[in-house]
Amino acid sequence: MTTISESRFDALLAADERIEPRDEMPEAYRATLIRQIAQHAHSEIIGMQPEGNWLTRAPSLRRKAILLAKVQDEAGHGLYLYAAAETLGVSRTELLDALHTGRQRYSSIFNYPTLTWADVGAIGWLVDGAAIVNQIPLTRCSFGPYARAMVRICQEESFHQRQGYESLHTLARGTEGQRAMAQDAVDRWWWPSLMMFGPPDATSTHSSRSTEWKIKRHSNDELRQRFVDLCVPQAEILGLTLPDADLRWNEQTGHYDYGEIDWAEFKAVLDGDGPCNRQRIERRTQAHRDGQWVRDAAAAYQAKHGQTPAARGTEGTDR
Amino acid sequence: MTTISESRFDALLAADERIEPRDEMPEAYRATLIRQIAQHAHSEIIGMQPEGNWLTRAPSLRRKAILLAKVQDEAGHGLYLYAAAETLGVSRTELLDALHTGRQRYSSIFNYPTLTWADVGAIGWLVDGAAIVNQIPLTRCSFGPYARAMVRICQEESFHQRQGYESLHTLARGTEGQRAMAQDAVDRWWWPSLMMFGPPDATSTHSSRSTEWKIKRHSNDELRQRFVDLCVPQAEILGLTLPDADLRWNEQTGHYDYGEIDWAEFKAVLDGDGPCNRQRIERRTQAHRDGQWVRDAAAAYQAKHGQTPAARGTEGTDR
Amino acid sequence: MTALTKTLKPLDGYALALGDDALISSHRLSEWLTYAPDLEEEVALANIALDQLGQARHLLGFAGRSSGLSEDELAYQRVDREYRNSLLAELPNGDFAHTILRLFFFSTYQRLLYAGLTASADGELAAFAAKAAVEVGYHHEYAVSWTLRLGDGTEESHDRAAAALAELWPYTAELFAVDEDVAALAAEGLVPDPESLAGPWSEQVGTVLAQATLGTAPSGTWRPSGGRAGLHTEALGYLLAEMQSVHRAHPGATW
Amino acid sequence: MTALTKTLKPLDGYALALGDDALISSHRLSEWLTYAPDLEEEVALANIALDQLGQARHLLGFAGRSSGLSEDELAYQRVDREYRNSLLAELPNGDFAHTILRLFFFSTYQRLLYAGLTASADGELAAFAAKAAVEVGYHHEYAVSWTLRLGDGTEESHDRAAAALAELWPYTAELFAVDEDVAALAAEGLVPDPESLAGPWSEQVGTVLAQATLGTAPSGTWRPSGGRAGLHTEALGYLLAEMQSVHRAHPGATW
Repeated sequence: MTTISESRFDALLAADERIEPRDEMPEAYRATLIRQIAQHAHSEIIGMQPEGNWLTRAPSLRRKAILLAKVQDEAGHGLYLYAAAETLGVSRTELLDALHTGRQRYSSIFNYPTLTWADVGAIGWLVDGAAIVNQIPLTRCSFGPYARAMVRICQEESFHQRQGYESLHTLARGTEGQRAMAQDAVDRWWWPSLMMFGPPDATSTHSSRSTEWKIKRHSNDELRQRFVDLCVPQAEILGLTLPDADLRWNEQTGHYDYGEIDWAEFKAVLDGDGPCNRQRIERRTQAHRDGQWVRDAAAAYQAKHGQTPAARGTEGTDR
Repeated sequence: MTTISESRFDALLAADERIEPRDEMPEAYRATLIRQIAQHAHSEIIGMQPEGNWLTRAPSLRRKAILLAKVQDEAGHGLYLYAAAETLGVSRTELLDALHTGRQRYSSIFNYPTLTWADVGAIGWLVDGAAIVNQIPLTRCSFGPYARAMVRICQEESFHQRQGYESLHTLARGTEGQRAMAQDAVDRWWWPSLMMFGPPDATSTHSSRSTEWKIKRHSNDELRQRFVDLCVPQAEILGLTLPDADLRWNEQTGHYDYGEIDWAEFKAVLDGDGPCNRQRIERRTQAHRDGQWVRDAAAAYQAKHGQTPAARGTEGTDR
Repeated sequence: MTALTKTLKPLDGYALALGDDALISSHRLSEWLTYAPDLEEEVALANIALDQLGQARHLLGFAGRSSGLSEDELAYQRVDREYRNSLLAELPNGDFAHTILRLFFFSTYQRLLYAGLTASADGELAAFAAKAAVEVGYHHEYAVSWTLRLGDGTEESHDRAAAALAELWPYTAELFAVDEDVAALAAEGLVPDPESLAGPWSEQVGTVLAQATLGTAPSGTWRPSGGRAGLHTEALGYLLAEMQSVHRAHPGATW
Repeated sequence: MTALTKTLKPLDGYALALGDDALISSHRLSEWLTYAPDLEEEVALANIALDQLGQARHLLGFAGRSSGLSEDELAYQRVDREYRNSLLAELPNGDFAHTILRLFFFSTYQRLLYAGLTASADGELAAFAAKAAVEVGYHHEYAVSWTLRLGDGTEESHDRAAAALAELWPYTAELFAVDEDVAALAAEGLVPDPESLAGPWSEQVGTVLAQATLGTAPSGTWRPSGGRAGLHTEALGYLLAEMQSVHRAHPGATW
């Protein structure tokens, strides 16, 4: 597998066709995709924690059901994405190990704590909103399994984003306490959401090759601008303020200008010094350790009986 | 130690003098006292659980402080009583082991759950009230260390009883919800409190010899009647109903008649089938197991350095 | 003790008890999220929690309708003495074996119960039960499949499953207890007689336990109950304190 | 976010932060009751929790007086974004070593703080501090004596103490942080300058850690903070949900 028919790979790329797992591909392309898909999968499962933090405290049964379905979807997204990565010749076990030992990352946004119920709405609106802006171009990514996973994920995330927005809207029009909670959540989540698009184009690594390979189709700053332009009018409808004194419409560019992002904070959180980095990984690795005997039991049963006892049974109710 | 100068023991008893640990005493007297003091000590430490259940949820800081001080006092009572038992030649470790393995008992009342905040008040009023009626005669018990421990314990318990009564009084005069909570608590704790005096005289074991030895000075039914007579007028002041349709003043006897006690329930709880028997012992043994490494560390330090590192330091603030 | 539910009609009270079972069960399952032993289990437990929550919403809605009480008033404004769930549902989560054995007992019961309820003289309850029976059928399959794997897996998993069995078994008797109201409803053909479910339940449970090498059901005289009458374990108060905290911190708010 | 405390005067806000430290610290200690490793520790931990609660009541009373807020309004009607305690105080209890190391760090800090506060230009705070300093002196002795025994006890206790040290150390920096309000109060001689406590604290802590064979203080860039500004860990919300549950379930009641 050392000689690669790069001409076919290049031809597929040039024709905007999908690369499939059976196709030969440059090792660097494979490695880049594994890293990106794994990071994306890790983000889904670590991302369950900040929102899951409010599952037992959701203030109405309807909101509780919505949140539970959302957190479940995130676990499901994790499953698709690990499966997509596995088509590239790595196992979920290896990838989880890379997460647990810090060799692979997850999105830095999940290293902020969820301090009030309104954070669930703000995450839905801003964090899912940013994720969608980031991910919609990935539905046209050159690697087939990833692109297809992104189609389903983007659909579900749009749904989550609308639910978050609607929840925040209810809070913003609610009691004084609810309104204050909503504004506070937006104040805390706005800047980290902008950081989700990654470092400014001038300093971004990986991007140029990813662009050639049609994994990445827009620059960080382009996507960030798109997100800001989408959010400003939405914030106006919510009646909430975005915490940026420099945010204003620019007639010339046809975009909203925004203030300077605190890249030092971004770097600190990325490097492990965010408020919850330790907590998130500790929780994840603890769950994994605590679950070892369960996974061992399943394997032992399978070895004895040559099969799992029955269909899992829950697939029929998966929605 | 097989020959005992029983004449001196009998003389002390007859003169209503105190037997002290250095005095010779019949083995059966010693065994009876060990059993009784240990059961009493166990009751203090198991009794911390039902009330401790509300420490983190006390609805005002003043009530929280009162409850915290009370639970601390119970731990303190446990300490005195184990110390009193140790004067008879057993160790606290042996006694705790007897508790943990079910060879010794604690008061059955603590096998009922505390379901609302009002239970804290009801326990103070009724359970401490019953304990005091039971224990005041023990301040004149023939065994010195036990009698002296009971003096201090009865003083503190009177204080707890008044606080419980006052808390219940506040609830009974409070909002509709508070009043309902108070009545419900009294409804649930009344009968178990009557059971605290033990089986009816007709069926009671141990009593006659304990009476000869001046450990026990009144019969179960006598003390129970005294308790009922105390409680009825207090309940009237509270404006709460005692859950007994047969409760009425008897002109002839000069006491309150009361209904039949469910001795089957008493027996079931005593035999281990109360609502919380398993939970109480499991909690206790778990704390003991979890604390093993701490006690080991203290012992290892002591062995290395020949002393504990400093005065415990908290004795100065003990109140 | 705010007595929101004192005046409920018997059928509404019955629906409330079933709804509380589902709500509290959903809560305990949802506590597993981000702690499950594998990603498939995260999805499955969330799914079951969601089904149970859906059933709870339906049943609480049914229970409160004629008294003008909303599902949220019933869920968030009752104290534990007004909750009617069985004690089995509220016990704190132990390890995964504990959760699986509880789900196994509970879903076996719910499957029989809902199957019986499809014959209710109350058309709405019957229709609800038909849908819910399908859902709990999946929960049951899931629980059985894990009961087998844990019981007949490793020595550790066997021991943990056996410990969970011993701990939880006493609480199962309460599921089949009959009070006056329920007896009257059963006589009217509105609800299945709980006692009639006990036999099939024991048989089905026994078969799986045997296959899972977990032996026969434990014996013992301790069969705690009280949940249906609002006499709970000390665990429920903490659960409700957490569940109701945001709702109660904002009186009168809509969400 | 009900903003009970937004308009507090700086000295009241300062007292509130200290009071919140004491209240939350008391809460965590009180969680130990019936779980402590020995009866003596039950008594001691309860005693310290009671002292801390007493300090909290005094400080919350002081903080709310000029705004007409009672200690209970401040304790039970604020949400976590309005709580000003340091993050160190709110971290969930781990094992006994975790509790001892936290108490050791915290009581060393409180002892220095209250000693400094006895010189306050505010006579009432100075008098309070004189009494509180004696109490926390005892807490400090207790914590030191156990830090030594755990650090220099068995291999297991040493490892547990070392793990607690590593986990808790980052949170200690926040205790010495200065914001604008505190700087102004310090300049007026009303409160000690927090930064001035850092040196003595490090020295005292370092001596004990060395004696306890726990080595020197860990290094590392992560020094979380935010508690004084109401930016807490996710743990505080659960603590308050539990603490406030009965109070909030009965609006307007007196106890």
